[in-house]
Amino acid sequence: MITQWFFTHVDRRGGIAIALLVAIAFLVPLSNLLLPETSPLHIPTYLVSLIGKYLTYALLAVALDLVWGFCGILSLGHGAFFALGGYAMGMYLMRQIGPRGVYADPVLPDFMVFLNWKELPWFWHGFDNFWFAALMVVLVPGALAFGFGWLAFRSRVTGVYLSIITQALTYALLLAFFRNDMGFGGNNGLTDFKDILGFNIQAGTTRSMLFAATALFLALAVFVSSFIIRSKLGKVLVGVRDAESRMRFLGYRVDRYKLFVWTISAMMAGIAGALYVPQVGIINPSEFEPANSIEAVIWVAVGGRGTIIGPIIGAVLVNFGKTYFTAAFPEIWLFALGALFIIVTLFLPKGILGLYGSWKTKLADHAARKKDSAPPPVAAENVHLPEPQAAE
Amino acid sequence: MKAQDTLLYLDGVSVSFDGFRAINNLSLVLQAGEMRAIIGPNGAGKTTMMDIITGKTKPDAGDVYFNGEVDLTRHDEAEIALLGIGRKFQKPTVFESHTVEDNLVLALSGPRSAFSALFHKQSANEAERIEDILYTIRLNGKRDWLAANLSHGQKQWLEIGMLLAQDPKLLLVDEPVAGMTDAETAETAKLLREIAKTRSVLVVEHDMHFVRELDAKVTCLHEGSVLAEGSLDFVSNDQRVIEVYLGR
Amino acid sequence: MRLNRLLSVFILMLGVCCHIVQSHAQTVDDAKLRPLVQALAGDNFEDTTKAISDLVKTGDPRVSKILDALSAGDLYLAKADKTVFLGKRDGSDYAATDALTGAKLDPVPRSAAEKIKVNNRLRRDIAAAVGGLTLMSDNIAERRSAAEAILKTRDPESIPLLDQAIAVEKDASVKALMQQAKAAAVLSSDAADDVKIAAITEVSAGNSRDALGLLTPLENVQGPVGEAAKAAIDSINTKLAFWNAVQNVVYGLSLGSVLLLAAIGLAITFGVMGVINMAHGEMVMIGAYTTFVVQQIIRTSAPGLFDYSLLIALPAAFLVSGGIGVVIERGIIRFLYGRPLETLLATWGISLVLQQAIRSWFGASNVQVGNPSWMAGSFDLGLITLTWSRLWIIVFSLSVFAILQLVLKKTMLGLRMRAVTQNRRMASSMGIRTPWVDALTFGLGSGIAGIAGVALSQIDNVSPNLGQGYIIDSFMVVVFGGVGNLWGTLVGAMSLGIANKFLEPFAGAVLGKIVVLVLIILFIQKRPRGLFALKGRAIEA
Amino acid sequence: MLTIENASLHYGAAQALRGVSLQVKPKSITCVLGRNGVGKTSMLRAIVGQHPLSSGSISFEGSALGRKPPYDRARAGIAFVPQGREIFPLLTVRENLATGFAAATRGNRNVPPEVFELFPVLKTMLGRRGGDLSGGQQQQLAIGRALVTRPKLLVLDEPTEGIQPSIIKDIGRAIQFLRDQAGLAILLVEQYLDFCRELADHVYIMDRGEIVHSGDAASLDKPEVRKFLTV
Amino acid sequence: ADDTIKVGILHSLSGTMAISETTLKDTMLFLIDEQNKKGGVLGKKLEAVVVDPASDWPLFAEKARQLIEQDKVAAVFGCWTSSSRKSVLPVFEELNSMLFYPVQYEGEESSRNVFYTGAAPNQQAIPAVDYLAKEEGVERWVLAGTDYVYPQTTNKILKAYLNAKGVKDEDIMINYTPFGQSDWQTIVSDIKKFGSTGKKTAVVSTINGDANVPFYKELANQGIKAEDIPVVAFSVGEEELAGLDTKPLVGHLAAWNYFQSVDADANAEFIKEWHAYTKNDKRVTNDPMEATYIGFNMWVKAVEAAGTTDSNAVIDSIVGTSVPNLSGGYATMMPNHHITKPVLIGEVQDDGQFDIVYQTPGLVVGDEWSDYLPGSKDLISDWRKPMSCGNFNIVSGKCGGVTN
Ligand SMILES: Nc1ncnc2c1ncn2[C@@H]1O[C@H](COP(=O)(O)OP(=O)(O)OP(=O)(O)O)[C@@H](O)[C@H]1O
Ligand SMILES: Nc1ncnc2c1ncn2[C@@H]1O[C@H](COP(=O)(O)OP(=O)(O)OP(=O)(O)O)[C@@H](O)[C@H]1O
Ligand SMILES: [Mg+2]
Ligand SMILES: [Mg+2]
Repeated sequence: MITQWFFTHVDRRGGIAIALLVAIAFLVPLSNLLLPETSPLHIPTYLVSLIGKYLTYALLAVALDLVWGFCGILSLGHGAFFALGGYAMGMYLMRQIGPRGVYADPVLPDFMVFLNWKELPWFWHGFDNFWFAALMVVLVPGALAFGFGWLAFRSRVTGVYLSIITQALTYALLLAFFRNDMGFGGNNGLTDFKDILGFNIQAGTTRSMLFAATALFLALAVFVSSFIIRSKLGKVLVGVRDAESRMRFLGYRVDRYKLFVWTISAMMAGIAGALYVPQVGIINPSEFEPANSIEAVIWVAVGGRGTIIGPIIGAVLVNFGKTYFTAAFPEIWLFALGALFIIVTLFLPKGILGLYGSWKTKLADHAARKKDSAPPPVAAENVHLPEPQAAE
Repeated sequence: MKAQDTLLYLDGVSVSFDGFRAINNLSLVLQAGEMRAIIGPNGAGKTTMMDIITGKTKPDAGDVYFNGEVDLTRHDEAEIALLGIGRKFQKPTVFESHTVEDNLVLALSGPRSAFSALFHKQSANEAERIEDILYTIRLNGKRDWLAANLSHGQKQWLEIGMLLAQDPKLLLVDEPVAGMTDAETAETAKLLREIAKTRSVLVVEHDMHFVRELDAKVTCLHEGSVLAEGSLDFVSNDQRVIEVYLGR
Repeated sequence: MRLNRLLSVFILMLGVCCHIVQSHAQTVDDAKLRPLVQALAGDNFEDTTKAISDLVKTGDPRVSKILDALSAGDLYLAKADKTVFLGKRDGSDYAATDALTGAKLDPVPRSAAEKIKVNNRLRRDIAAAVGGLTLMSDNIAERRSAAEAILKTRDPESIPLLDQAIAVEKDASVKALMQQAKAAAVLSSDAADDVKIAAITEVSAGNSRDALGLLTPLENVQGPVGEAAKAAIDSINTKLAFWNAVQNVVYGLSLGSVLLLAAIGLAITFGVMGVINMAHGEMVMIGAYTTFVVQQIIRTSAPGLFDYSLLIALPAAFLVSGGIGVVIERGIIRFLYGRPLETLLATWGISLVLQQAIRSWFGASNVQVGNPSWMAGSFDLGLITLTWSRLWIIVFSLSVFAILQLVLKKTMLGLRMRAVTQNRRMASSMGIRTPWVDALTFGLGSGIAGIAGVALSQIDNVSPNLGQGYIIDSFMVVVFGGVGNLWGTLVGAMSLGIANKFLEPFAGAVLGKIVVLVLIILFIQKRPRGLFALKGRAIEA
Repeated sequence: MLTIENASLHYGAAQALRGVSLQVKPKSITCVLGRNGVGKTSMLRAIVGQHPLSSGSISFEGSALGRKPPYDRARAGIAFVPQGREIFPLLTVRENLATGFAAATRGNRNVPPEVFELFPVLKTMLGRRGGDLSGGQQQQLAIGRALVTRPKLLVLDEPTEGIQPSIIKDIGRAIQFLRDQAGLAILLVEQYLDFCRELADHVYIMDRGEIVHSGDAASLDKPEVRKFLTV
Repeated sequence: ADDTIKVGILHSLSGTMAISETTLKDTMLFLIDEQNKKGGVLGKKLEAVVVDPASDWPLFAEKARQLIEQDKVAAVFGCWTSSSRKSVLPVFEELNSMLFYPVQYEGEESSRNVFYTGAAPNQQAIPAVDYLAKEEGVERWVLAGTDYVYPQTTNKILKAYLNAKGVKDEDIMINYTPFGQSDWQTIVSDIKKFGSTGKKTAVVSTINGDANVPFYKELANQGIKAEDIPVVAFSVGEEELAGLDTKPLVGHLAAWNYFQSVDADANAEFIKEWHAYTKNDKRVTNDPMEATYIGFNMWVKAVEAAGTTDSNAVIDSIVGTSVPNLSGGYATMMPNHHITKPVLIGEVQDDGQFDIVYQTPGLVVGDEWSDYLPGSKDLISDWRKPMSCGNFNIVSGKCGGVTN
């Protein structure tokens, strides 16, 4: 029953991805915690946190692809939602420190004592409660996205105009969060976390649990995305992407549809940020940097825009590349990364997943030409913008 | 109010673009269940008139009422579509990265809210209607094709199919037979006549054979206002219509 | 600190006496003067201060030259024979002249000499002392700087001297300056009230800001002087408020023209061609580095041409950046037409590669790009100061704009560019060589970015990160103005510049910037296609 | 003038032309008819170089066109009026016409007067943006633009689509005029049978990517030919 | 392999901070090279492990973890910005490794695993202000900075300090600008206005990084001379001046603990070898390089003393270690993990160097918890046993914030 329900909403690839994610959610922590360090299957804590971080990026990429890949909204400011979720979580972790801060103030976080603040600003109240913080993790990015989207979509801001104002949004937040007066620790951000839900944040078990939570949330996100995309709503979104005004003439309130996915996507990004913070141990305004958001777009493009698992592959691959290159060729790694991006665009126009897709069609192509039969139907699972001929 | 008892009521509508008057004090009334053919020279304002009715262009002056009471100038495109006005565009616009079938699914009448779309399940009835339409527009063999890969004429058909799926009270059809063979043209005329039994239809065409086959009252627009109105024979014998439109 | 002040007063007084002596005994024996000069190379600043006052006491006209040299840091001590000489750097040597006689000496290797140290205090003292010495100089520039020096010290003791100088001064502007200086000195003396009130009138006629500085301390004085000062201050303040607004506009235009320069190339590659060109900033950066290289070559092989370095750099930067643009277009972008979003990915990659290439080649740190003399310094426009570099940049950016507008609107190339970007396939079928036009268009946009780099190198630092600093602003400007409309880019840049400058004074630079960003977001809601939106069906087609 | 031999064309896996052969003679009007989606437009795209052939060849004035890019073909004298008009939306009418100068020889960089005689509206709308014109006006502009290049061969894809009857007649007359007076060869794809019958010196009928009939205009009335044009 | 000792180098080689940090990476490679020529440490050669955290703070944490856990380095030399240090700090504490941090910073931190070889505010800002007040007779102050933690803190400390010395609020102007500010017209003209009241005015600049060049260019172009309104900066050194034509800037000041122009044998030697190593006799040296030099030598000495590279042993043995600095004296690691330094004030010269116009008579001990901030004046740090506490409150007699 449930499996049937599940498979009507998820395609084969999505199903495999979900299964894989659930599996690693259990296997990686188990291997890290139970296997002896000498075992070849042991995954060191270092890797657990690293992959955990990649997976939070992947979650951000999935969120971004939901709006960009399927609805044509190129957000150059998704990092803002990610960072806001991160800050909400960071505030909780900050409050958990309690009197163990360097100035031993029972209530005020260190940076406030140090700025000589006398009491907790109003917006810090409640964050000592995990569930409140968890709520804020989705609510704050969600509300910002809703307000922003409500304005922008209603005014029919589209295309690059929308992209640039999302960039302006994250840039403005970057500048704002840099200021000490904002009450979020200025450029140093929030750090020095001690524990989460009572568990020591640096303990191996906590790290493993955070990892598992990330993998499971990512699986959930894949499911939610699949569910949306495979529903009629998903078709409407793709329609909006291709011909927005035509959709209106069919009676669809395009702005509401956009607002819906936009907000969902921002919430997903917020969750990604919240999972990210305890795993890297710091959140600061640099997360708002426009370049970060652009990078997220690039993960999606590398993996394959408009597919559900492409963004995951892209995020993990690009970040793995970064990890590897920055250590292996610290002096010239930008050449390698830059070349990777150029090569992907030139040779894999549909991203890495597209490569797989185009193999399949090539094979089919070949078969079709041989048989010289009528053209086969084009598989609908891999939906892309039609591409006009290149020059010449 | 005069607008009452009419399906579509335009009175004194004007619109200009950068000083150019595309629609000039245009008045036009359409009764429920009526089919009307609109002809007129290129640039007479036919498409612009449809833009006004569907909310794409806001008129500078004049009244536009639907169903006798709804002031269309106060509604946006989506609301107007939901009121029951469907449109086929002059230049076929379909959703290129959807399959032919999905194009129809999207157009199919039904609730339009985001939540209902999220949890929508296709009913047997809907499936059957899509089947019918596919058959009507002769694209049942290509139901799984991406719309992008259709030829020009096939897109025209698909767009007509979408209009059918939408099941509106008033159909605005802009040049439906452009790019169709003569046989298809006849077919289309038949189809529209069929539809006009239960709905109202406003057709713009330049193909006089087709207009004749529609067997409907004809309005000829010129420079943004009505030049002549009446039966096809009446209109096509009007000297001014011959002068500006039909030619000798 | 009191001490300093007293000391300078003292020196000045000496200067005054000397001056009076001067007419009798023109020069002093070299033999007497030399040990005094030698004493300038004392062990600490106190010794040097004393040596200066001893020198000034002699009243010898050569003293002012020596002290000027000391102030400019051109006085050296030869380590070997401990003699003080006047040095100019010349390769690894100093071209040396005798400090007193000006006779040419053998060049001294750099390692064999030690600079005689001065600090700001000494420099101020010297300026004041030399001012006393040169108030009657034959050289008008020296007299002017002497008067300026007194205007700064406002020393009552110099009043008689000033009177004397004013009596014989021929040049009107210098005379006015001297009168200002005298009035200033009067205000800080304990002259009678009516004299002071006259001085207040005199002072408030001059540069208002300096006047404000002079008058503010008098504001709280009881009696007519205080009142007169208050009235003068009020009138000055009204004047200043007006000029503040003017300043905001002018500085805003200046900021706007920088934004315009940075964005205008992007208005081509992005606005006209639709390439989301993330490597635009790097084109600007390459232009700036080209300027550096040009200057470097000029410095080593033709130092006399330095003032023309920017004029040479302009075409060079256009060609270098433009050439790289053409290569990028032919090598990468051309495969991406019709996939605008993917140009983002590829150009981002290009930007990383270019940044790293420059970093590997020129190093990660800033390189030094100098201002030619006509770019340096500033001039006063009413009560505001505008630097030449800013003025030239305004002029330059407007000319670039005008030329570009001409090219796009009036030439065949411009027409073809627009045709190709609107419908590449059809343009080709009309006989337009699309590959050519594409390459030229992208090259033009990149080349213009390059010449923007030449201008920006004059006001910003030249490092591999230069471009990153402008890319966001550039996109903001192009989009705010309305994509595809050059006028929009112009007006957009200027209005953002001016808005920024009006917000900065009361919101602060940081909040001001945030407010501008928020305003952009809100503005786009009102005009979803930018300031100069194209309207009509043409857009939806 | 123009010879197509055994041409095939694919869109990815889908084959749109299957061994098409066709000839256009100088100073003549050749008309191609066929139902929707049979490959007419595809053939024209191959002629003007907008889509490569997968096999077969096309030669123009005796020399093979091979993989020549469209602009070279335009410069060689092939002008194209595409289906769907494809005018440059943001260029003014005047500028749209001026794009044709690229293919014209130096002395010919002006708009030939016939264009305005044929389509007087264009003259009144020179300053308006192409994209703002009505559908029919755009079609007229597209034909005018093609004539600016002073072609030897004019390729028209459903030029009457969306055009008012009087102008259709004008276009017909113009096409004849171009053949007779200017000596152009004309290749015309049409759905509008009467129009074809009146003008054509030679007709081809296509079905499913193949040429299924070739003959003179009168042959169009034969029932075995008619069957290719019915539903 | 066991025949080498690995040393981690964690400086950004790309991104915004590469401008400053690349030199420090080169310095470390140079120092390691020199040390190996001398036979290495504990008879083993040193091996540098270079990574690029790319000016990206979370990447700093990732790379730190990688260096310690994967590459098993004995110590890490790195970071520039406070954000990057804050981001790696938990990693070093968790994995109990050592970080040598060579840049001046805002203080208010003391970790068992971090050694702060750059200046604390009291080793830079306060002496600079004293100098201006005493030598230049400055009575009015512009505190201009980039809007982030270091300038904010430094200015807070300075304001408290100036107020305590009787400077009124109206004689202090505080101005903040965003990162990478490049348009300084308004601010420079404001400074000019502020300085035209007749009272001697100076600017204390905590403007950071890239923003300095356009700031000084604007100063020079608007004709603000050092004699009129001197600017004393805490982040402008030889490296930054390399991008500027310094002729119009002669006389402006900087406060550091080292200048390339320091007249000491150790310095001459160091510069000579540095030029030889980089094969470029134009390469300048600067204060963070000296801090790196000191930190590295202290680590070497402590390792030799402990006879092992084990963190616990080295951390215990390093306190009290003295090594020569480059200005002819000695630097000693204090129990608070900060070091002793002389404070130098230099005036910009037309050749891009600084002329030292003042030097504190003795060495100044880095003060991690500022005496001028109410929250921290009661705190001290002493990592020696038995106290072993980074934030001991002398009033309550307790060590705050101890975990595990
Ligand atoms: N946005 C606009 N800006 C300027 N002119 C416009 C605009 N929209 C329409 N027009 C002009 O308005 C007139 C009416 O155009 P419209 O498209 O309504 O004509 P039409 O009757 O549909 O013609 P056709 O039969 O050729 O399709 C035309 O002359 C057209 O050029
Ligand atoms: N870009 C494309 N990609 C894939 N298939 C295409 C593409 N364009 C056309 N086709 C297919 O090729 C076949 C021939 O199309 P073509 O446009 O040549 O038809 P046509 O004869 O011009 O029809 P119409 O009369 O409708 O214009 C059609 O079946 C169409 O679906
Ligand atoms: Mg129309
Ligand atoms: Mg066709």
